Amino acid sequence: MLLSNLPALQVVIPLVSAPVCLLLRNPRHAWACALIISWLVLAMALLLLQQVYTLGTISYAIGAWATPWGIEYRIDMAGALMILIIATVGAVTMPYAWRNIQHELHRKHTGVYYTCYLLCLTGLLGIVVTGDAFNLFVFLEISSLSSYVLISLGPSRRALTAAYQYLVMGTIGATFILIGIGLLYMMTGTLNMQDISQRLPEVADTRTIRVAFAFVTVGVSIKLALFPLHIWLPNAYTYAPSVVSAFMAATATKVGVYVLLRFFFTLFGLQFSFNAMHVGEILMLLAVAAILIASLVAIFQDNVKRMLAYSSVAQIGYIILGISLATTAGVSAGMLHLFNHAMIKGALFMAMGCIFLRLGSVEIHNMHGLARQMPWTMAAFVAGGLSLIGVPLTAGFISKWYLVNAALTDGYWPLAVLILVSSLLALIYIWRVVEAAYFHLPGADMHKVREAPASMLIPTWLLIGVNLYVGLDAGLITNIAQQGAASLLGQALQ
Amino acid sequence: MFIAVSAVLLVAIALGLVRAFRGPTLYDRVMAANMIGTLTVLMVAVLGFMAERPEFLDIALVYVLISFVSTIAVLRVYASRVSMQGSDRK
Amino acid sequence: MTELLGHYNYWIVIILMMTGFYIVIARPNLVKKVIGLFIFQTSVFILFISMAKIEGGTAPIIEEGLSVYSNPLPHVLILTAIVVSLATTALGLALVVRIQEAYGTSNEDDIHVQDEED
Amino acid sequence: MMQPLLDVLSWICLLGGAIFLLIGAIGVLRFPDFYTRLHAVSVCDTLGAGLVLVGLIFQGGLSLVTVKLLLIFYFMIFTGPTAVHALAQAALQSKLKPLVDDHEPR
Amino acid sequence: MEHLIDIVLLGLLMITGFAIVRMKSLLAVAMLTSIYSLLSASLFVVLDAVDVALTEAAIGAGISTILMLATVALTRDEEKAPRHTPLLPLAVVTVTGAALIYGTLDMPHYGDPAAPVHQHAASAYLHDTPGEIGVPNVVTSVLASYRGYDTLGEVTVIFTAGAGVLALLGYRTRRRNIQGPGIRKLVVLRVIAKLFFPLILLFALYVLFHGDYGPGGGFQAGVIFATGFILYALAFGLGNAQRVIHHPLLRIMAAVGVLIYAAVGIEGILLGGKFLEYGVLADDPVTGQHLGIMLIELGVGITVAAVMLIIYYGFVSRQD
Amino acid sequence: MSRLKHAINLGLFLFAIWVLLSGHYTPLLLVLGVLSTLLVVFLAARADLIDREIYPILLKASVLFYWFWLGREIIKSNINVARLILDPAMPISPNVFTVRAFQKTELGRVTYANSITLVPGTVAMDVEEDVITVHALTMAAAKDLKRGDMNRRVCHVEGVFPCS
Repeated sequence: MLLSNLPALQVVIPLVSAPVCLLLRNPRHAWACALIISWLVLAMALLLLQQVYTLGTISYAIGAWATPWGIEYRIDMAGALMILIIATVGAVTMPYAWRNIQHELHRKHTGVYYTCYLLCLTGLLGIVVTGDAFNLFVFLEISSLSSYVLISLGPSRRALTAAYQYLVMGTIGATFILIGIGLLYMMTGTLNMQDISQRLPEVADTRTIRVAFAFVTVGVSIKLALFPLHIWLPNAYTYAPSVVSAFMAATATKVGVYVLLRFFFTLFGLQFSFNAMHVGEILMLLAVAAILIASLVAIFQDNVKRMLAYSSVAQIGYIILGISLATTAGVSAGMLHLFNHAMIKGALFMAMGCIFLRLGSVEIHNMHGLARQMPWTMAAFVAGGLSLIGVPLTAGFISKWYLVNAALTDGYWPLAVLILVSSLLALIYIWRVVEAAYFHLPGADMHKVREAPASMLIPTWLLIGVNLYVGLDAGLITNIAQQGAASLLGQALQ
Repeated sequence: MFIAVSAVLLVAIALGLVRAFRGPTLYDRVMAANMIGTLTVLMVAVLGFMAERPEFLDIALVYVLISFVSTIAVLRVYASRVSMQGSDRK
Repeated sequence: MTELLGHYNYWIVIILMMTGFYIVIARPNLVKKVIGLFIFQTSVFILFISMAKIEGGTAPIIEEGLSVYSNPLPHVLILTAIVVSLATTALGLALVVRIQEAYGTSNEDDIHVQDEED
Repeated sequence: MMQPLLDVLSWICLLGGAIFLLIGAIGVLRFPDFYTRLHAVSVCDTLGAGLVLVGLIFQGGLSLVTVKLLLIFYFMIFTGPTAVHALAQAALQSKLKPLVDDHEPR
Repeated sequence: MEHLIDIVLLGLLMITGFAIVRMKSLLAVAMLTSIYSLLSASLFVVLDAVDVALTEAAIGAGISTILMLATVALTRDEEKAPRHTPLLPLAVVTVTGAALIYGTLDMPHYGDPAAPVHQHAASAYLHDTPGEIGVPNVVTSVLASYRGYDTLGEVTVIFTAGAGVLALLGYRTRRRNIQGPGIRKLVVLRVIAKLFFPLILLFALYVLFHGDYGPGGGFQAGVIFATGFILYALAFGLGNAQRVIHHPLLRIMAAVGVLIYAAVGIEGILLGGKFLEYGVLADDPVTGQHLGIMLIELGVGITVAAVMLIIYYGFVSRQD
Repeated sequence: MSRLKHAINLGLFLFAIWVLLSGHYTPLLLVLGVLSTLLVVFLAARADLIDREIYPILLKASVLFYWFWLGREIIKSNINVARLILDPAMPISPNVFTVRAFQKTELGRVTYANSITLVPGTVAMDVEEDVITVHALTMAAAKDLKRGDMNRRVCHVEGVFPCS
């Protein structure tokens, strides 16, 4: 009975636990509650993935109302993969959060932090599983509002301005999406994504639908920080508490990408999005710009969190590049990179959190000789960095390999060169940190710095472990990504 | 007939808007907002009769209450600020 | 002429939306930006409600003797959206209050200057 | 029999109310300072609103509608002057000087 | 004839919008925003959206305006001129607006009964509601039952806002019961508040329980309920209001409302149905629907009232 | 003890309002009405608002008579003010003065102040103890108020005799 209601419970359980967390006055209890729920969510995500793997796409009618009237939950392979990413990152960051939050947040905020974290988790999961366009907007707002709060809790006052900037841009993005959904509804008379996609061909050739497409695309692009609309991201990730940076970098923008995929392939359809609207060319151009410019900017950052944030913008470029090819190979490479990048960035930001805990700073010029004091943390950073660069035997290599292959199949050989060049850029910015930590003489106060606590190191290494595992044996995850891509594109081709 | 009344109400609202734009003091604007609130209440009531749906009166009732409370709130919030400044000066 | 009347609502609503949007992106004052967002969102609500209207229809509360009702679904969506807009406004303003306390100003340009000094 | 009479009565009230509302709004525009404008608001709040509501009551007949209209009327009679008073008081507290006619002694 | 009112109201809205752009005094802008809300609420009435009108008035003209003014009171009133030329924003706005107007060209005409919006799901809601839900107000039936899950999301959004304001502004309990030097002079307000406080609360509960029959429901009721307390706080001081409803109680209420809603949904699962399936709550599906709608509206009302007060207390307690 | 009586009175009054508003007389809604009334009375008691009877006073015969008188005054002065507004010369002579309220209770004073405001032409600007500051639009309106007719009538309603 509970198993058949898994899609709803997947979202509802974190939702219910959020108010419970607010009621628990003792921060330790709130943390314990959030921890249990996070791991429960991960367990459910695995069960759900297994169900989708065996049974195919799951549809769940909330309130037992038939589809165009009620709200439908619809989970295919791509969705299940997304849920797995969110749940994994959520479950891994939670044990890590305790020390980090104790350190970086004002004491009176620690209780609220867990509430907002659970709400954010709810929102992200809700976006992924829903099959209803407006419901997507609602859960998008839940995740956005809670992430504004989470970011604003950061230790410096600039966290406030970063959160404000994100709030303004995020709300513009959400309102654009709302306008787009409104126009779609106006022309089709329905909000269910499947239903819209079936009714769309009749009216696809109208100016209204084209505008709806444009607004949804721009709105989602703000949320996923596509290149010229990324300006909220560096500040938000730099000034948020480290665990929030790790969680958001690994999930929020990824969910944005997933929403874009849903709209392009499931809702509007491949034909309309790529052949009629030529979104592929535009996306490819923006992706190339993102990869090059953001990587270049990342090189010149002294604050490593900011550097990683710019690197995120570049990595989103890779994912979008894969999608812009609009082939099964391209999309599956994009999704694979989506998974890998979530693991890499999560781990890297968590390593930064460890460093911030002990060093009180994440600036390169303060890290001289750090490797001797915090060998495990720096080793994690190096491992993650190698994966980010795309060195063989790491996860980053796998996804870049598939990406290059997909590009070459379509005859876009300059893209392959581009990926190589940008990997070099990544090498440079990672190297700057490595150089400072391993090859510079330690500063005067460096001997006081100790290794990070196990409660933070182990989660970091867990994600690094996933990275290395995928690098060695990518079969399972590649298979899931390919199935996800096929289900996205296959629906479109029907 | 209802049309005539609602037309007059609209004109009155427009005149109130002019006062809200011209100010010159905050109080003039609050006063204009309060008056527009009253006019809106009447407008909703008249519209309800025009559409032959007198259920609309619930909305009118809410408007009366809300516009009253928000007028008072504006004045109180602003007054506390003025008295604050006053104490600063001393 | 019918074209004009048929789309009048939508066009004005678009002008309203753009007014709000302009305030958000052009004005440096943080409070005014939030107000701009509020106007932007409220105007989108009018767009939705306009599309729900049926000529000669009445409010979707079923009653004997009435047959034409306006579309209830956009109303429901907008009820939700109004709540979202309130939540955004409240959070945005709370952030402005905190920024004011931390920086002593609520002007974006001044905040940039202070941030660069850091 | 009664209906036409009631209709006429209600039209008279509605029209009268509308006229007073309009006059009040003109007053809000024309009067020279804040405190004098308050009197024009009073015109809207009392006779303008009152007559319109009474006109509607005649339309509604004896029903729940009338009760609600009376309730609105009741609310308005209490909130209107309170709001005006609060406005005047707040303005006075913030040292907004009323325009006083100095031709005649106080 | 409704067209005429519609056109004029839209024109007034447009003028107000432009005035808001031009006006430099933020207090004036906040007041104009309140007027903007009132006007759009009247427009919603003209466009038959009575529930929306009720909400917009309570939110836009009420609580939002109060929050904006409270914020302006804490920041500087005058807006500085922007340092950059507004050319780029102007270009962005023009392009966006032009795109939207381009999009309107193929839209169904305003009020066209043959538009696709009115055909598919909407007509089914209007047709099926009396039989399946047994509630005259179709907005309520769609809101609470057909799309009840959206409403759960909505409550969660408002809960998030409450938690966020709690995190950002916190709360301070007032020891002093009476604020400002002028409280002694507020005798008129105090007496009227005394008169109106019970009435507003009663009216809020009326709106809560009559959402099935007319405009209203949990959300609007919650806002009106909070408004009653705001009036009380204005007349008798924040300290007294916090004494009537303690801050910890508000926290509990905010959480409990969401939990009630979710519990109704989960009860549906436990009784062998789907999440948020009200039909299984009672022997007769229509009764079950009634029960479910009533309970979730109650949950919505509790959370909304509590969160509104948390937000209001948060902003006002910063005024020191 | 009398607090309880006041509370019961308030409850009855509120329930009457509920019944008048509702229009749906199913058992469920009536029960909800009772519950709502109880909740509101409880909150009002918690808020310390049940210290005297407010609502029943409003229905006394003398009060109704006062309303009637006030209505006539309002209409008269409305016409006066309307004339002033429409007069191109606008012959107004705004002035500020104070009057002493004879009433003993807060409620009485507030009734008086609000009556002053309700009548267009005079606005109560400030109430401090028993001194009411009034803004009048014309000298005539001021003179009218200073005659003290309304003051005495409010006293009547309040039932406080004799007025000093």
